[in-house]
Amino acid sequence: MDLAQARKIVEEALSGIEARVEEGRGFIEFIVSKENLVEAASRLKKAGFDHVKSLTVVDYKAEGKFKIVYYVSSYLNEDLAGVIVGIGTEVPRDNPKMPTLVYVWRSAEFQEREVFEFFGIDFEDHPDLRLLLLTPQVAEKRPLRKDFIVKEEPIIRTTPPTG
Amino acid sequence: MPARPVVKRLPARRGLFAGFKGNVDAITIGLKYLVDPKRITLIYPNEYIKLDPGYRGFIVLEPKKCINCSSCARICPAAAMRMIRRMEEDPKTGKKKMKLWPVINYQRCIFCGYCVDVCPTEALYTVPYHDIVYENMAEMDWGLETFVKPPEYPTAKEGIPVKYIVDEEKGLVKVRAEEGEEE
Amino acid sequence: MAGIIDLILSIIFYPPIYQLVLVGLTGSLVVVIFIIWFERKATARVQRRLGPYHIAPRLAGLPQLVADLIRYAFQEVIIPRTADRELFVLAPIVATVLSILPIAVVPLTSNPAYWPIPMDYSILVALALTTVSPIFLIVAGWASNNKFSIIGGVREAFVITAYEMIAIMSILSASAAVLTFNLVEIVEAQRIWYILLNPIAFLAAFLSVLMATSGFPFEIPESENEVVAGPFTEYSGLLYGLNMGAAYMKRFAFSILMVLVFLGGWSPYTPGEGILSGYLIPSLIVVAKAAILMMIFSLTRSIYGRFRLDQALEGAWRLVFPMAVLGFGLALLEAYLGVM
Amino acid sequence: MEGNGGNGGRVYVGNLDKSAKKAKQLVMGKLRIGKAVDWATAFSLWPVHLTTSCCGCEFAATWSPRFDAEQHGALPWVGARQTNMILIEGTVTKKMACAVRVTWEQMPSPKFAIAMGACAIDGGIFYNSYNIVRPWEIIPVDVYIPGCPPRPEAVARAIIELQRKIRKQRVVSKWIEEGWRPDKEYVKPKEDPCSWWRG
Amino acid sequence: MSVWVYGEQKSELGLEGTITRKIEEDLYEVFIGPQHPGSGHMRIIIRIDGDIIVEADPDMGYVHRTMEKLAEGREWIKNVPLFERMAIQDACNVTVSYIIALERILDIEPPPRAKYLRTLLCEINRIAAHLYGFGIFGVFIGHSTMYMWSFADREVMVELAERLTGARLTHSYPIPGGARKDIPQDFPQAARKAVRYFRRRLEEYRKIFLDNPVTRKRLEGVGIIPKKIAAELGVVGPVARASGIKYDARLAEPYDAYDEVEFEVPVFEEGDALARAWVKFEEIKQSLRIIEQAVDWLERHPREAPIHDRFWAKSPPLWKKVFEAEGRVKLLPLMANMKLPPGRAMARSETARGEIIYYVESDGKSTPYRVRIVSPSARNAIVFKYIAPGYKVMDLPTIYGSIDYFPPEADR
Repeated sequence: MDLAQARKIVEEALSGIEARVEEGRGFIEFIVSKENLVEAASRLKKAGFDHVKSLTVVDYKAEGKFKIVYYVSSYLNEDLAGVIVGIGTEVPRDNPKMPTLVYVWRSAEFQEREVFEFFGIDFEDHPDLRLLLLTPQVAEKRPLRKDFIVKEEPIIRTTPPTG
Repeated sequence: MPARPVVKRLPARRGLFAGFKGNVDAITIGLKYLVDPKRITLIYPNEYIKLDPGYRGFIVLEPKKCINCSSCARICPAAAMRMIRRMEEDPKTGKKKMKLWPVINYQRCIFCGYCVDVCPTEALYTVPYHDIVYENMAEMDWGLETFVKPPEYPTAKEGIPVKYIVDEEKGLVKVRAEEGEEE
Repeated sequence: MAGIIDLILSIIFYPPIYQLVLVGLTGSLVVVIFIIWFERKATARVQRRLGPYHIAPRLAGLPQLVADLIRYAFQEVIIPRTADRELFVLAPIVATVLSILPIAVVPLTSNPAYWPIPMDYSILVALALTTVSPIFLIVAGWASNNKFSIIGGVREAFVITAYEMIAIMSILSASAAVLTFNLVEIVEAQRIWYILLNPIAFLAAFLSVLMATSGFPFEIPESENEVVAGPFTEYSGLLYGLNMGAAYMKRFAFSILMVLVFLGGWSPYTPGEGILSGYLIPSLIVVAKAAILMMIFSLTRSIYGRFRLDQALEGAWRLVFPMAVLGFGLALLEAYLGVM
Repeated sequence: MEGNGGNGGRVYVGNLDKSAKKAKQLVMGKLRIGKAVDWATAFSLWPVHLTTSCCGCEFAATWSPRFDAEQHGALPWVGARQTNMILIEGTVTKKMACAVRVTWEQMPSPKFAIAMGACAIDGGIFYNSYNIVRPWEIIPVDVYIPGCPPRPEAVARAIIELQRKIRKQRVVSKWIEEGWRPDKEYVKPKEDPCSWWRG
Repeated sequence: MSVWVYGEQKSELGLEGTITRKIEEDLYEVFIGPQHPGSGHMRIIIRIDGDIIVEADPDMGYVHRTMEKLAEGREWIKNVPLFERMAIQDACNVTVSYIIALERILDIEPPPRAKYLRTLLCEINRIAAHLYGFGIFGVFIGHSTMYMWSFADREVMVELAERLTGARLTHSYPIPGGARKDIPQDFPQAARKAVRYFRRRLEEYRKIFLDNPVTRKRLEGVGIIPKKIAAELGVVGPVARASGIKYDARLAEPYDAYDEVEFEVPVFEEGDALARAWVKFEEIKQSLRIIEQAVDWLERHPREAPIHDRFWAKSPPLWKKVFEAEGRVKLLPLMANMKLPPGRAMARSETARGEIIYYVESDGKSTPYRVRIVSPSARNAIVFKYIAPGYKVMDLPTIYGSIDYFPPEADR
C-alpha cells in the first residue's frame, strides 16, 4: 500500500468535500476548510483510519496563518497501517478557533490540549481543555509561535573563564 | 516479508498446584543465588575501571596543532566550547595579533565528542576517564592554561585498574587491567 | 558497699525486670541490628551485589546499622504543625514498648525460680499481649494528619483482621496437643519438636507472622509505591528509627514465642540450678534460635514482590486460615492419640 | 512555665531551649560525640526518591549491582522526612523547581545536595530554554558532577567526596553546635518557584 | 463538575457513546506527586472511593525541556544530541528517525554497512531499554530483585554499546548519511557471548518474575485494554501489541536494515499488565536474533567508511587515516552549518516503548523551520485517564510500570 493507492482511497472517501492535496516525503495531506473538517474526519474514520498519530501545527508567520494537520493511520486494517494520511485546515493567526476532533478520534485529546497551550488555538467544546505541560505564566507567552524568540549564545566569548 | 507478526497466548495457570510449584521455583532460584551470588560489583575506590582509549571522557587541546578555525565552537550543541580573544605577538614579525583560542566550560559540556570529530587537524583528543567532581562551580569553567593539559585523576592514585569482559556464564567478569588474567 | 552490689544484682536478676530489660530491650536491640544487617547483606547477595561494605571492610559492613541509628538519633525531629502533637510523639514510643511486652511474660527456663509470672496461663497472656501494639500504628497514621499515612493506617487495620486470628490459632494448636496452657509444660513435652509433629500449624504461624510484621509478600501498610512510608510518612529522626525498630521487635517477640512452641525452646540443654546454668544459658539458646528464625523471615524480601491488599486478605482467609484450622485439628488428633 | 498545649490543652514544660542548650554543651563538649556523629552521617547518606530528569537512568545504574553505591552506605529511601541527601539528576524545569524546593524544605536538617549532570549545573544542552531553572538558584548544592549523564563511578566519587568533606570539615558537629550549617549560606530563590501552583 | 468516566462496564461500540456520570464531590483526592516512588517525574491526581480509583488525571510537564522550540534555533546536526535526551536508554531508536527524515529531505541513502551498524546499535538499545523497563516495573510492584537483576544484565548491553560507540548511554551515533564509528575488532565475539548469556538468563527471569505467583497475581487482569479501545486511544508499542494490534513501525515501514534481517513481532491478546510484560520479554528474544544476524553480516563484509560519499569523497587524507587507525568517522567542518534544501518529511521508528514520529520542515536555511515530535509515552499517557479508573489504588503503579511510561520522553 503506497501513497498513490492511499490517495485514491482518501479521495473517493472525501468525494463531496473540496480538498487541496499536498505531498511530502513519507506522507500525503488534504487541506479542507474549517467548516467541513469534522465531516471529512468522520468519513476518514469510516474509511478505516482509526487513530491520530501526530497533530502538527506549523506557524506560517509570513502568510499570517496556522496550518493544523491531523496525521492519521490505521491499526485494525493492516494494509492501511503502512501509510500516513494528513487531514487538516488553516486558521488565521489573530483569533485561532477551530472545531475539536476529540469525538471522532479520542487519541487526539491530549495533543489538542498541548497545541492549545503552545499556540493558543482554541478548540470549541473540547471536553477538558486545560494546560497539559506548561505553567500558566509560560503558557501566556504561547512559546511555539514564531514571534516568541529564544536567543542563542554567540561563538566568541566575552566573559573571561574563571577556572 | 522478513518481519512477520506472531500471535501468542499467555502460559495458562496449571491447576491448583501452579502456585505451589511457582513458589518452589522462585525460592530455589533465590537460594541458588544466595549460595553463589556471581557478583559483578566494582569495589569503587579500591578498584576503578580502566576504560579503553576510544571512550569519550574529558577533552584536551594541543595548542601547537590548533589552527584557530573555531569549527569546534560552531558545532558544539551545548555552546560549551567557545572562542576567547587572546592578543599575541607573532615571534617572527613581532606584530601584536589577535588570535581566537577554543576554551571549554564543563558546566555545560555534554561529552558528545563532536568537537573532537570535527577538528580538521586532530588538535583535540579525549582522555579515557570521566569521574572527576567539583565542589565549587568556578573550577569547571576552564581557561586556556588548564585546557591544554589533561585533568589530574584522583581515582588512579587510590585504586588498582580493572577491566570488564563480557562472559557467557556470568555476564560481566572483572579482570585486572594490566595483566588481563582472571581477577 | 557489698550490700548495694547484691541489691543491684538482685534487682537485675529479678525475673520480670531481667527479662523485660535485658532480653527484651538490649537483646532485641542487638538481634534487630544484626537482623537488619543480615537482611541487607543477604538481599544484596541474592541480587549479585555487595551491600554495605566500606564502613568496615573487614567486618563486611556490620557497623552500618550502628551508623544509621546514630544518624537517626542526631537528626532533626520534625513535628508538622498540622499533626496532633501529643499523639504524634507518643504513638511510636508506645508501639515500640508494647511490641516487646510479650517477651516479659514468656518463660526462658524450666527452673521455677526464674519464672517472671506464674506460668499456668502463660501462652494465653503472651498471645494477648501480641495483639496490642498494632493499634498504635493506626494511631501514628491518624495523628500525622497526612493522606498517605491515613491510608497506611487503614491498611494496617485491614491486615490485622487477616493475620491475628490465624497467628493465635496456629500457636494455640501446641497447647491443644499438650492439653495445657503452661508454656513450660509445652516445652518439656516436646521430646520431638512440635514443628515435626505439626508442620501445617508452623507454616500457618510463619505466614501470619510475616503478615503481622509486614514481611515481604505482605508488605502492605508501608508499601512504598502507593503510600510513601505508610503510617510513618511524617516521622523523621529518632521517632522514625523507633517505628522501624518496632516492626522488627514485634517480629523478635513473635519468633521467641514460635521458638518456645514449635522449636522446643531450650530443648537440648536441661537448665540446672543457679543463675548461670539455670537462666543465662537457656535464654541465650532461645534468643539464638529466634535469631535464626528471623534470618529465615528476612529471606523473603529478595524473592517476592508485594501482594495487593485485597489479594493478601483473600489469600489469608482462603488459604492460610484453613491451614491453621487443619493444624488445630491435627493437634487435637495427636492429643487424642497421646502422641505428645 | 506553662507552654501552649496546641489546641486548648495545657502542657506544663520546663524552659525547654535552656535545658536543651545545656545538654548540647555536655554532649558535644565532654563526650566527643561530634566525631562519631560525623562518621555516622557520612556513612549513611540516604538519597531521597526524587528523579528530576533523564539522568535518573544513571542514578538507577549507580545503585545497580555493577556499581552498587550501597557499599558506601547510601540507600535510596522513599520519603523526604527520613533522608538526608537530595541528588538532583539533570534538568530542573519550572514545574519541577517547586517539587525540588518543597522536598528540600521537608527534609530534616543536616541535609546535603549533589547536582548531577551538566543540566543541573548550568543547563547543559538546554541552556537557553525558557522552561529551565538552575538548581543552585533554589537550593544550596554541595558537590557538582560534570557529564551528561555522568558515569556511575562519577556519582560514587561524588558520594565519597561528600563523605570526606563531612568528616574533614566536621559539618554535622558544627550543625549541632550552631544550629545551622555555617559552610553553606542560606539560598533564597529570587522568585517563588511554587508561584504557578498557588496562583 | 462532570467528568468523562468509563471503566469496566462501558458499551461495546467503543467511545462514541461515552458514559458521563456526575461525580459526587466528597471523594478522597490523593496526589501521587513528582516526589513519590509510585510515579516517576510526574503527578497523577487520583480521586478514590475507598480503595477504588474513580478518576485519574495525569499532571504532566515536569520534565518539559522545550525540545521543539530549541530545535528551531539549532543547526541540523546539533539536534541529534538534543533529541537523544528524550529517552537516553534507547538513544539510537529515538534519533534514527530524525536522521531518516533528514536523509529523505537530502534525498540520500546511507551505505548498507551504515544501515547494519545503526540496526545493531538500535537493537542493543532496545534490549537495554526493555531491561530498564523491567527494572522500574520491579520497583513499582516491590520486587527489588527484579530491579537489581535487570539492571545488572542491562550493564552487559551498555558495555557492548560503550565498546561500539565510546559512550555509555548518549552515543549520538547516527549522523545524516551514516554512523559515526565502525565496530572494533573483538566486538563480534563479545556480542555472540552476550547473546548466549542472555538466552540462558531469560529463563531465570521467567521463574522469579513472570511465573512468581505473587507477581503473577499482581499483574493478571490489571489494566485490561481491549483491542477496539486500544485502537481508539491510539496507544503504541508493547501496550498495543499486548492488546492484539499487529502493528510495529519496523513492520509497517521498514527502515535501515530491518527489511533484510529475519525477526518476529510478538502479539498477545489478553491486553493486561502480564501480557505487556510478556510482549517485552519476547521482544528481547527477537532483538537477540537481530543482533546475531547483524554481527554476522558486518563480519562478512569488508570494513569501509559507514557514511555517504557526499560527506566522505571530498574529505582530506587525515579523515581516512583516523578511520583506519580508530574506526572513527570524522565530520566535515561544513556539517556544522549545513543547509538543507526546502522540503517536508515525516519518518517513524520503533523505540522500546513504541513508535516515535518526526515531522521535519526545512525552508532552506541551516536551522529547521519546524520539528514536530510525538513520542510513544506521550501517546500512552491517555491510558491513565481512561484505563486506570475502576481499578484499585495499588494497581496504579502496576499500570504505570506495565505501559513503561517515561516522563522525559512524554513531556519532550
